[in-house]
Amino acid sequence: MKILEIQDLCVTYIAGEKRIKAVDHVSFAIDEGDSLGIVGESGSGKSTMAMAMLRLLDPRYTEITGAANYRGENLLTVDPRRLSELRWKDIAVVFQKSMNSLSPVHRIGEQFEDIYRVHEPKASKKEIRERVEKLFAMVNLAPRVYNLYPHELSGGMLQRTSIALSLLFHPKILIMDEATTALDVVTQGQILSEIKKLEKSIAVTRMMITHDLSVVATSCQKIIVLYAGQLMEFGYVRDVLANPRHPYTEGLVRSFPSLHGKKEELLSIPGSLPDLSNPPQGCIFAPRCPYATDQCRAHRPEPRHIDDLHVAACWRVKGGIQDA
Amino acid sequence: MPDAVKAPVIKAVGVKRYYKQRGGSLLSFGRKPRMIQAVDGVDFELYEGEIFGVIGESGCGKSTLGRLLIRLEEPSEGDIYFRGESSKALMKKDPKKFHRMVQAVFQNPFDTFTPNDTIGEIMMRPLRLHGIGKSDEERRAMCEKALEDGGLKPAADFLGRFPHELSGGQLQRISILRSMLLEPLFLVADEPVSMLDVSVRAEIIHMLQDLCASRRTAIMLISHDIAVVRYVSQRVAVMYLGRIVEMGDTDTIIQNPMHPYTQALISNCSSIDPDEDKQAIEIQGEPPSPINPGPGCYFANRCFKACEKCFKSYPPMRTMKDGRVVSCHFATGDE
Amino acid sequence: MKKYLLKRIVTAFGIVLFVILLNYVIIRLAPGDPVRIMAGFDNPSQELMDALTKKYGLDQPLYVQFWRYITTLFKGDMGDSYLYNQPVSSLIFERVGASLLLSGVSAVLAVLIGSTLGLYAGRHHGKALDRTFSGVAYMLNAMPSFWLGIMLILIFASTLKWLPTQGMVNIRKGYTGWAYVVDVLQHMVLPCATLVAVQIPTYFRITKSSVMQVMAEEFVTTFRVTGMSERKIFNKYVLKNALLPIVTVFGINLAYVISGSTLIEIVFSWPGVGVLMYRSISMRDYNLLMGVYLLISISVAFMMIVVDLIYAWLDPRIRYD
Amino acid sequence: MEKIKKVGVRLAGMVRSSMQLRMGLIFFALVLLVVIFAPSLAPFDPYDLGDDLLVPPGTNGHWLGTTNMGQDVLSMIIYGSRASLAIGIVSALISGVIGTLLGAFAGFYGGKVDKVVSEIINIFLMIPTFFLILIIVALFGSSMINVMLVIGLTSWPSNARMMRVQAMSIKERTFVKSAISMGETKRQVLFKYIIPNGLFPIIANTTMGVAKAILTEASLSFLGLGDPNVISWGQMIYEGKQYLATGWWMSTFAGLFIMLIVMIFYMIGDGLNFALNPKMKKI
Repeated sequence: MKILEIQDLCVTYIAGEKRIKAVDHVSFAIDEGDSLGIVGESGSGKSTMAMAMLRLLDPRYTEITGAANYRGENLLTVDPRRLSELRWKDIAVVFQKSMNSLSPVHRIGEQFEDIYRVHEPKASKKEIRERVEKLFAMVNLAPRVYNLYPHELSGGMLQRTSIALSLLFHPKILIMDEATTALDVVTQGQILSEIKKLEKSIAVTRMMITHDLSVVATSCQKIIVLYAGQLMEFGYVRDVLANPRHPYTEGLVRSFPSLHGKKEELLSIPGSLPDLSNPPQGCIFAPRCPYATDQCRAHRPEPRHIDDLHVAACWRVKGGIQDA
Repeated sequence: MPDAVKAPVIKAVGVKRYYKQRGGSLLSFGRKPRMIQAVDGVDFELYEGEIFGVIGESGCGKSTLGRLLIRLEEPSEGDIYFRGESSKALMKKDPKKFHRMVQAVFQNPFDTFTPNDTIGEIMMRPLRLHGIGKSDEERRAMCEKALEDGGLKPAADFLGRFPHELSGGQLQRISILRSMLLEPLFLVADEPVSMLDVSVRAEIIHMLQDLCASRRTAIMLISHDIAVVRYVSQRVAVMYLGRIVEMGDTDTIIQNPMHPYTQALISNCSSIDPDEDKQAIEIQGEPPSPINPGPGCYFANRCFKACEKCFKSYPPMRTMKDGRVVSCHFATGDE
Repeated sequence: MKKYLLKRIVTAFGIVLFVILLNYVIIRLAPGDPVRIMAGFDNPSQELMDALTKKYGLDQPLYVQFWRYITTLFKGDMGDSYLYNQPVSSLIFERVGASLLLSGVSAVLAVLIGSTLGLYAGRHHGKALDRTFSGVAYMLNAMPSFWLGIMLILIFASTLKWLPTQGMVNIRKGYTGWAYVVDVLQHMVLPCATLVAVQIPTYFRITKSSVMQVMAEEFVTTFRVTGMSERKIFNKYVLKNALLPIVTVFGINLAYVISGSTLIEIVFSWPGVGVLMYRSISMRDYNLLMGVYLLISISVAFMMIVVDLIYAWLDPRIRYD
Repeated sequence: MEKIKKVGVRLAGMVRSSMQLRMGLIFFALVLLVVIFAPSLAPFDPYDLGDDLLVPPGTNGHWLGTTNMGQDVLSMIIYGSRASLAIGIVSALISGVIGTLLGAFAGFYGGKVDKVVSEIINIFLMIPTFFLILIIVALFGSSMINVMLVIGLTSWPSNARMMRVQAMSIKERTFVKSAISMGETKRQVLFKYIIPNGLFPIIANTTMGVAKAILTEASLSFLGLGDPNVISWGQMIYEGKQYLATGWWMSTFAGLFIMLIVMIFYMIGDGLNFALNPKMKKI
């Protein structure tokens, strides 16, 4: 069952006379219980997309079109009161910079209490504390964290606190924006396995926004590859990473060294990201693509289905190649 | 041992680096400052044409070690010998000569150059400093050639640009090329690709490999990304809390780590292969503070194998049959 | 905590010592005979000069001289004022009250008004009211305070004759009781208004920029996505975070409470330390001048400790070691 | 050549990005013109004691009236701009140079040097500077040179503190590390990398410093501690105070012009800060 459906989402930043297309006609859907990795390099629009869905972008400097339907309600247009209700109870977020994601001059417990009371105004202190300590236990945090200030915790502990906070109301959708990026290998490994364990006990649909393919490979079922604000490929992680159909995905996978197995030659993708305020005509990846043809440079390919789920936006996808 | 006949290019002997914990003002009372042991006794050798990887988590002292090697900081104890010459003595006698021998590539390419100088000025500066080339024209030609060889064409165009007009990958390549203009014996690369997008990392890695192969420069690659280290380095050292806990042939160590910390580190790495069903070794907590970590093995309190002995004495470095060295009471070398 | 306090006191003590040293150096370096400067006027009698030479050991080596200077000061002896023919210390203490009253009241009013306006402007950045406030603050900040005082006198006292121009009380009327209080309050309006007006811009700017900075922090976004109301976010979280820099500035201003109003006291002939100082300058009564300066320095050093303590209490990130 | 052009383009970009900076610079240019052409702009000789005593604005060609001595107020204001500007700029420069050097030294070398310098900075920031200036000027005489020197020598700590922080953070930047590993000596690093890259906030602060110095000078003059041989705005307010009831124009106009010139420097300083702050630029 579809829990979230993004339809033709466009986000344009307006900076003076410049208009930067950060997210460009992206559509996809997530089923309940899915874990979806959204992968892209810097400038791919992956974080912007999440911010747009959460309605966190300043409307004075951004223009958003399209829809983000959560169980039949468009998050982009739903009225503010309903949005407040949905926030955190239905959709929660974990940000990358957990160091700054809580107020530095208030105790952690106090902030948890206030957030809990946003949706449960009558909850008692004791009740909240019990609930929070249970969550702390789930993410391997000691109960004493409740009485500490954020600066008294290490990066790993803060990230765990943020995860505990996001689970406060058992949200239906959990968005993790580079939530493990700043952490050390061991801590990242620990947190990823904790998340996977958690998901066995609570039903949650997870969106993992990251630049790290290996994080998606270890922790997600489905993957979206974004480049320059556009959707390049979407499908099961297993299919996409083992058998990438879009040249960009292929390049990304081949430039990623692996820890085990044969040392295959690493290849980089030549060139760099196009200027998003003045994107090239045709396929956005064409200037860097080894297979680009005149058709690619002239016309933008629509995402094409390879099977029921697997989609790639490339003219080379079977059935997509038209006679030139 | 690779090429035991040859003398090592670099030999580090008992290198330590302590920091005083932030001191008070002039008016503060005479309380003893506590010492933080960033690097706590490190020995290793590096040979010509070798890439040597150093891995570990943040705070393990790998970056401090890098800074010690290029003399951004002085070791509190111990010394590093370059072709048998003491770096301490050399820095006193002829610091220019030292800097020609030892060069560095840093993590953040966007910050490696002064923002107000053109690439031309930036690249010609070291040549001028070391009196290489007779005239500015000659130096300019040298820089142009280096850029062309490094795949940055047209070179003349790049020389006139400012750093902020270039991409991270281009800047990092220029950083490497500039270092190589001095033809150093040894290059420290501290996380050279971690700030770059994945799709351009390979070109930097290849550049380092090519330089190592063609000019026989010894390279130390410091990285938290074990996969990258595996890909480029022949030998690797694993650091934990200022000490090397395991060191040897890269493939041997990654496939069959012997120190419990190395085992945990490698098993926790995410892999790009979704089918890989790995069994991560769970270790508790985070590294203890590097202030007086105690008499026993520094890893003991998190170690899944730890026994009484581990808390009492720090395990010595032992050489195993396959040539690697491990510092763990459980690695006796008899296995 | 105790250690921290002790350390701060030692620092403050060091500063006072430094000020004394500075005073001493200035006296020694100033053109003319230091004995004359210490006597307080230009043509002291031979006996007075001899007495001073003996008192401060001016015929002894320098370090002895300095030591004598310090010990005399620490006995509370700042010398005599020739102008008033009284010990400097008692002269100052007679007048501290009036200064404290004027500057204390204005400091509190300024912080209240300035930061309230700043809070509003920071929250409604770019709106018409913010722009008006900012413009006015800009102008107030650029005005010489004494000139503003003069202008207020010109308008409200000389022209409109609403308020008295000079002093703290109407001596001729000799009010007592409630009438006295009202009289003082009337005299206070203009000097107080001037002081408040020139201090507002500082608070306004600090508060506004601090609010804007805090509003851009990541944690505000966190609270927003939890569905918390903007009002709650602002009133509880933004406010406390934005408060810290205001406290610092307020503390520093409070530290200068005795001295801050000198120029204004002179404009309005308010019988405080400032006027004392002005007279000491114009009549070259150096002992008095030095005494006032020393007192101000001590009060500043002391208040700085208090500010640090309050700050450490408000901000959990600051530890006392 | 190309470099100069590009730096020029960047400076122009800064000026364009901030309206305040632009306005401030235009007004500053106007003030400079007044200062340079004071003799031809002033309708009267400001030192000339005329026959019109304390006449209101508009009388006998005295646009802004005359003083009790019969001097033309407008001419005095035009000439007074010289003193204000000279004192403001010279003392801010002294404080900027000392502050930059000491701060950069302390921040870059660290250790004992830093401890001593930062302790001095702390002490200076904790003593009431205005009174120190006042005492020194009272004891040492109130010539213009003295006033400039004293203001300059007592106001450097805020610049030094800023530069110290700059130096400490720039020292950790990669380009400094890379310069050291290239073989640059410490002195070269300090003067070629640390100071040029950390200077902009100090320039902005020094601009504000000009404004503060002008205010300080006015306050000193108001206390009767101005240079008696020089016409200054502060002195005009001081002298006009006695004639408030009969000749309001003496104090009023001088004060207005102080306010104006101070605002110009605030605008430049604020504008520079704005143009330099990347965070602000985004908004």
